[in-house]
Amino acid sequence: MLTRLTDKPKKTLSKSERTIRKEKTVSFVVLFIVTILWMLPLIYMVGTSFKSDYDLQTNPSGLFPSAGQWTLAHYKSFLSADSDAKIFYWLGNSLWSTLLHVGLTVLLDLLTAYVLVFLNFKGKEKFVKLLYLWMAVPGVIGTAPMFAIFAAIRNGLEISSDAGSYAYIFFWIVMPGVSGIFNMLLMRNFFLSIPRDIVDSARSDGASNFKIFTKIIVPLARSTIMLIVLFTFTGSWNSLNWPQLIFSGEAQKWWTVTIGLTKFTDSQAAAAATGVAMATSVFAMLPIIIVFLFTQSKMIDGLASTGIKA
Amino acid sequence: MNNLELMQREMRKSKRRKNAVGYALLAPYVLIFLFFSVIPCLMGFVFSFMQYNPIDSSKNMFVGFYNYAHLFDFTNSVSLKFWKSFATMFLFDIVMVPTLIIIPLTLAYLINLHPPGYKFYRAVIYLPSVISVSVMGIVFSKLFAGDELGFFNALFGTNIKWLSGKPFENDILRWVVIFIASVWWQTGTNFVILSGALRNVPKSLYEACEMDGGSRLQGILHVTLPNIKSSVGICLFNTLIGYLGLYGQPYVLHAVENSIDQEIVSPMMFIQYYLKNASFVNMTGYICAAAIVFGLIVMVFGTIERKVMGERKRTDKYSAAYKQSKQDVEWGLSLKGPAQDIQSVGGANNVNSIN
Amino acid sequence: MSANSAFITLKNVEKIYPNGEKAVYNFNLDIERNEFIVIVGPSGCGKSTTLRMIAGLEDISAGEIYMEDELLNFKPCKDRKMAIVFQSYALYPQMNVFNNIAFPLTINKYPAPIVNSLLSACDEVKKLLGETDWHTLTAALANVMRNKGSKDDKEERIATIFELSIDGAKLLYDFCAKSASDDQPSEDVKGVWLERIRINETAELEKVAQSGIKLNERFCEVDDDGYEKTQVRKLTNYEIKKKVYETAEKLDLTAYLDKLPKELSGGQMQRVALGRAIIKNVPVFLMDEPLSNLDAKLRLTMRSEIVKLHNKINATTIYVTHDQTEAMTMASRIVVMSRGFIQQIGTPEEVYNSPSNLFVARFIGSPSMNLFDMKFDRKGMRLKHGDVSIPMDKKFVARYDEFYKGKIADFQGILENFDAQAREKVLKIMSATGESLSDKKVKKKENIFVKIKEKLDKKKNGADEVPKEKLISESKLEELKNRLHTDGALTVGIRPERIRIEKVQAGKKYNGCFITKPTICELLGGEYSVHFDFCDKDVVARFDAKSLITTNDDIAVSFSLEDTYVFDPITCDVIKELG
Amino acid sequence: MKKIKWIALLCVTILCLTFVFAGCIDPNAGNDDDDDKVITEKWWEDTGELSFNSEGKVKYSNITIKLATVVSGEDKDTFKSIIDDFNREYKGRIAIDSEDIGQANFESTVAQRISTKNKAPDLIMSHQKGHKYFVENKIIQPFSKDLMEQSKISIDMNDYSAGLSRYSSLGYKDELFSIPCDAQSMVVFYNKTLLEEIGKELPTNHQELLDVCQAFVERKGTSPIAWPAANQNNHWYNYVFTTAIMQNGGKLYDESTKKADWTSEPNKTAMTKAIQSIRDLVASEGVVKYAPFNDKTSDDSSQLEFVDNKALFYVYFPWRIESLESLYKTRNNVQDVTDIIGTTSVANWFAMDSSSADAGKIFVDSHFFAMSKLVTDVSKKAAIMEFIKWFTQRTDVCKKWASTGHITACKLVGDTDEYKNDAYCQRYLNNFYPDIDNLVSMGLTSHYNTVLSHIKTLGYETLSNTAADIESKLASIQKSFNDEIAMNK
Repeated sequence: MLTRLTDKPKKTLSKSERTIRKEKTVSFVVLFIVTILWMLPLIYMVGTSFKSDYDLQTNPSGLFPSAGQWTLAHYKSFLSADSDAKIFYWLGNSLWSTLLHVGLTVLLDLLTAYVLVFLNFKGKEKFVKLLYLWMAVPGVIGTAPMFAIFAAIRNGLEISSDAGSYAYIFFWIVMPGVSGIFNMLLMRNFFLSIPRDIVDSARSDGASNFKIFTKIIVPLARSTIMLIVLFTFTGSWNSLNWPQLIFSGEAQKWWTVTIGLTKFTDSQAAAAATGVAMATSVFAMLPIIIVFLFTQSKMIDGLASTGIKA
Repeated sequence: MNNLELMQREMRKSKRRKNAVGYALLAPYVLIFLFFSVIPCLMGFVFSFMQYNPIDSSKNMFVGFYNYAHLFDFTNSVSLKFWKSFATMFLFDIVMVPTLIIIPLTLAYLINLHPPGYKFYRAVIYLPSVISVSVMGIVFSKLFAGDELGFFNALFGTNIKWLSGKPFENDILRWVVIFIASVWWQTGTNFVILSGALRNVPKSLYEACEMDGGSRLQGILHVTLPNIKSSVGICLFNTLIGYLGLYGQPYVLHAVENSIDQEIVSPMMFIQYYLKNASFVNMTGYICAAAIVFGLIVMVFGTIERKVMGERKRTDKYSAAYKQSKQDVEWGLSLKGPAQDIQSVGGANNVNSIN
Repeated sequence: MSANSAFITLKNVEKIYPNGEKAVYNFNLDIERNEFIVIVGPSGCGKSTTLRMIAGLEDISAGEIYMEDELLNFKPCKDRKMAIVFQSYALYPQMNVFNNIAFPLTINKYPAPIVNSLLSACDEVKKLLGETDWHTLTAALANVMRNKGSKDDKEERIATIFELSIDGAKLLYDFCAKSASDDQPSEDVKGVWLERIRINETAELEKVAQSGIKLNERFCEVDDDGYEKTQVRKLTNYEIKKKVYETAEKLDLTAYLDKLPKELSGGQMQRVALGRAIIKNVPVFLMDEPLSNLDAKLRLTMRSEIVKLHNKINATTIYVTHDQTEAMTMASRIVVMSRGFIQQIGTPEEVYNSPSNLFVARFIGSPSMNLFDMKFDRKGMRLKHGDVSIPMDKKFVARYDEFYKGKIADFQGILENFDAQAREKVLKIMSATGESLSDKKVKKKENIFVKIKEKLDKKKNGADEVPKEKLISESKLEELKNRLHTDGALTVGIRPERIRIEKVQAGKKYNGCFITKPTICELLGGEYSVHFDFCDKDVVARFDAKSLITTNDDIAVSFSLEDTYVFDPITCDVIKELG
Repeated sequence: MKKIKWIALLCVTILCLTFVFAGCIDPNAGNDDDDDKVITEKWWEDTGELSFNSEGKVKYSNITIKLATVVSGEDKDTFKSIIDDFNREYKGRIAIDSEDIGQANFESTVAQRISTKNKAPDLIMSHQKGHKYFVENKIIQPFSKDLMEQSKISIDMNDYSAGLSRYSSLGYKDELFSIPCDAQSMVVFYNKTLLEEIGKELPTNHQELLDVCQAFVERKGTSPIAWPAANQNNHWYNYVFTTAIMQNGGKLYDESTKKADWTSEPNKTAMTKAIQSIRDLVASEGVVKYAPFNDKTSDDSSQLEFVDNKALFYVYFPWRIESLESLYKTRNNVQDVTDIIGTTSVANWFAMDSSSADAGKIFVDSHFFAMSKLVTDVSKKAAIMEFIKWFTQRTDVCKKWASTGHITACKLVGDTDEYKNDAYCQRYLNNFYPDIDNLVSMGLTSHYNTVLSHIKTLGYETLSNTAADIESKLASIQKSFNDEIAMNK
């Protein structure tokens, strides 16, 4: 227990402290510049979304609209009911499909990894070997036939109601990504690193598989879950080519945000729609940014807490 | 039936029950895995040997290696488009994938020095990876717009046609824009993982290395890098597979000025262009063949990456070499004969004589 | 630079952490060569900090550290020619045992004489051909050449068999390879080899003569006045291999050279850490609680191993531990520390038999010394507690008065000009007494009025509130003053093995003994450790296990005055030592 | 041994699954290119039977027909009002539920919907270019002869313009698959006052057009022709460039092989002449300031050129007329524009030798009706034919539809005086399309996508830099065209 002095001795920096101080200033400067660069596009986007059309032509290089040119015209234009940018539907579709996708993936990975590590049954090793082999096979090979199966089953089911085909389409958007092998093996490697005696002692106390799973394993796997959430979220939110195939004939209000916004980047997009494009993208980005602000510190610390082993 | 058989049957039944539980819990994953990745891939393989028309099934027929022959016949301009799209993608990936490991690693190293306000920097650097690819497309196509309405053109008064240029000829500027946009967009994910890994390296290892005489650089080389190798492996695998299937960025940041329909600059775009367009419905077999070939190439890269980053089998046999040298010393002594026993034990090259 | 004869000297070294806490207070220590210094103390007493300051891992806030009259303060730790063994071993997880041990050698450059390799090789081979019988030589060479293995392996094997340097082995290998055509080289081939050696030598000598480099008899370049020139170079693989094998032999790790740290047991990992320290061949070893992670049995063996190793490579070791038995068994000198202050420096016997204060007495020895309070009856010249009384002699009374007069003088000195040094003196005393600043209630005649007045004064003139240490030293001074004339309580200590116990037989009369019943009897195998209540404190004594003893036997306790110590409870310093 | 058994099992399941999805394999190696094929077995069917009312006409009881139309531009409202008229007229008997699908992926959406029976339309009204694709993939069914006799609703192709009705058989011998309903292409608006100012007459051939443009440039200094932006959308290539090719006697692709033969002789000179004709206009910078390719033009900016009296001619779609006139009135605050804005067609503009028969040709895209194969109920089929007859052969309906620039394809209506001297037709339609028999469409190829995208590439390569060697461009693009066709057979 160190005794505290009332008056602080004169601060003499030793050599190593001086080097640490120097490193801190260098990293501060570099990171400051990087942060400014990283913020620039976002500020530009938000700024331009408020510029009036006139201001868009005359002061393109200003991050923010010049005085008096602030207008909500662009926001009003796409928020009005009849405008063809159905932003609310897109947001809704994207949000719930991504959350479902992430939830299912995490749940499935946890369950399968738990089974592959803590339960033993015939053929387990063979299955794991097959997974490792199959991991190298990229999904692109299956796109065309999957599209054919999608069309054929839809033909077979002859879904009449809108809701039915909506559910069918989103079943086919979410499901293919759920069985990602990479995430599952990541989780399995983490489970292998958990000392077996924790589980054995719990089992000896009479805990059922389910209780072991929920009470012991899941809390431990927090950092790997965070990692899988990180990968699956960006993956499913930004998926472009598979949904494009499936949505080719569907009504616009069923699209996801990523597909919807490509309307503004297509070659046919009118050049003058900068304001509306910016406003829609700001609006589309808003909910995610809010969710991000709350979770990011927890997410990043969670990731770092127990480290990851591939 | 004495209790031995009873006990065996009991054991068999319990084993069967255990297996049942295992299979039951594994069933959902296996079903989804089979139905959504194994069967489509194998069907893709089969279709590549057929001329397949999803809409009018009466047209399907087996054509053997016809599709592959077409694919590998370089005079055919459609296949030529496929192979040219490989060239640009490889060129871009060779530059992109290493950058997306080095930049996040340096930023992670700097963040771990905890300069004042590092929490804010960390959040901002990670922020873009949450944004969707089309938003990134809209912003960067306006930032780098060709006419003087583009932000950078207006700012610097230049009139550089950033996003124009015909593919494969003079669109180097466009790839520069895609490079900048991708770095801005994807550093966040790897950055977060690598900074976590850096923080987990035990501090006592650095001190041990310093005590052993290692300089700061050797510290990084022998302590930091080996310890974060597994995390770097994860990031590298993900980035590599992501960028081999390059589709999002070039699609969103396509050449606006003189857009030509057939803007195919990566294999994924080639496959997507012909799949999406119903009028090419008879080419499905050919497209499956192209997808198979592209898949194989990606697999080759994937396995190479796993081999390079995976655990290398340890081959050096020091204890065996030690035993060998022990025997040699005895042998040498026996050769010299008993006379010089004492003298040779001392030995000319004694350990301490060197310093 | 003061010429001090000791190998390592620490001159009032202090350590202040960036948040202002002072961890080590003027640490002075002179360490001779080949000493085994053990710094021992409870956790958080600054012992590890001191070690890390010597190692260079922590910055020295004040004071100097010299090694062979060379100031170490600003030297980076890699130039301090010291090796450290961490509590957590700090082995590199990705390297196998061989590389872990060889790591210091691979990354450092070592001074070595500049040897003219060709000439020395020729000379060695010539000597070898001369000494050994030709046939056995060629048989052995043929044998080595036959088995598979890379060129380097074969050269290394030749070097180990015939004890040549690697260059000599290379030359011999070339000769064998050239004349490999006839597997059993005949007699005249020896002549051919000698002839070839001669040609090489003459050619080399001419070159040396032209270049004007002077060589001594061992073919090392020599400067004008005959001293061998040295160059700093990396060790060759062969040299590293030899050294690592040697070290592994000492620690018998030879069977685990290919294993990764995670595949080793605690003891093996500990030995690898030791190996990595030894291989650097540095004069000073620093060990930071290396044994605390091992199980009890292994700890015993490793303790003797380390001491044997220390003596074999006659190094100087500074060893930090919180386990006083390790200190007693291993140390040539022990430094006992508490809260950053050195309590006592001395050989194990000194520290055990004549502890400088209550803290050292209580800390050293297991089971620890029995301590109980007794009132000092000046008139009756005896220590009294209830019905027990210990007669004291006149010498003790004189010693008592002289002790307290000295203490009073000290405290008056402190209180005169209450500066930083004085405050640290008070802290030092408190580190021995175990009191802490925060919960010390200063006993002052204060009633409600005094308190209010005090508060008023403080608010009025805003005088800086009086430092607590000053208040404490004032109160202690008063206690010491009235100790002179009134009889206060003293703390009496006695080592358990110095207490004699006998079982009470019916007939026998025990005068001068204290009859009581033991509360617990612990059998330690060869002897009992008997606990009983004495002056309402629990006292432990030894009892030979030959005869049985249980808690309902009566025992007669007696001990002689020479075996007792007397401590002053206020400053916890020792008043009377043994004898 | 167990492992091999396991793998074999897996392969067998995969093979049979692919067969199930691939349907039965009958290698009908028949080459679908010759144009008078005969339908061997029908892929549609008829159910139910007709019931007749007192006058012997078919009696319909509230049949709803799902119509998928490509009309989604500025002419969407007029089309909606026509459908409402029909629903009002046939209340309780037939109801049309129309849905418009964007032009970009109309064909793939409809094909996918009908093949997967999900929200499949009964009646399709789309551009002629996609219909051959529909019949190739067995998406549509013909209007059978015996159904016409039974229902006494006869639609005879002779009543329709020769140029368009020749496509109705879609290559199947005397079958009626798709019925032409109208035609539209790029038309020309010109500024009468400006024309008088430079003292010139309306150009009737290529040379006159060049002289008018030259004179205009000398007098005014601004670009005489305002084109739509070629880098924004494909309209310029799909209509103006193709018309130039047609007018010079070129053929986009060979009728029988469906491949492009731009390098063999008769077609090669035609293609070169077509490219040359446009280069005359575009190359000499002065004549046409806003070449369609530079990145500044957009549909709006070229319209502004004309409205601000900077351009003499404005080439755009006919349904732009109302907004063009109202914009002109506001910009030049003029009440009546009838004697300011004149209309003419691109006929004879690009033909190098104006004497040839093809000089007057105009490449059009015309709307055709076709019936989905899923329709089985005979009375519903009859109702569909009733609607088609009503839409294409009722003069008042055709007049209303003509007001958005779609000239009727039916001669019965076209020749009547009522249609001819209707105010709108009088002023515009007859000038836009002087002779409906001269209207040429995409024709019978299911690879319309390949044709259009390669014509666009050809246009861009040869016209964006006017120094490019035409012959080598023709050869290279033709090769890519034919390779893609070969792949897609």
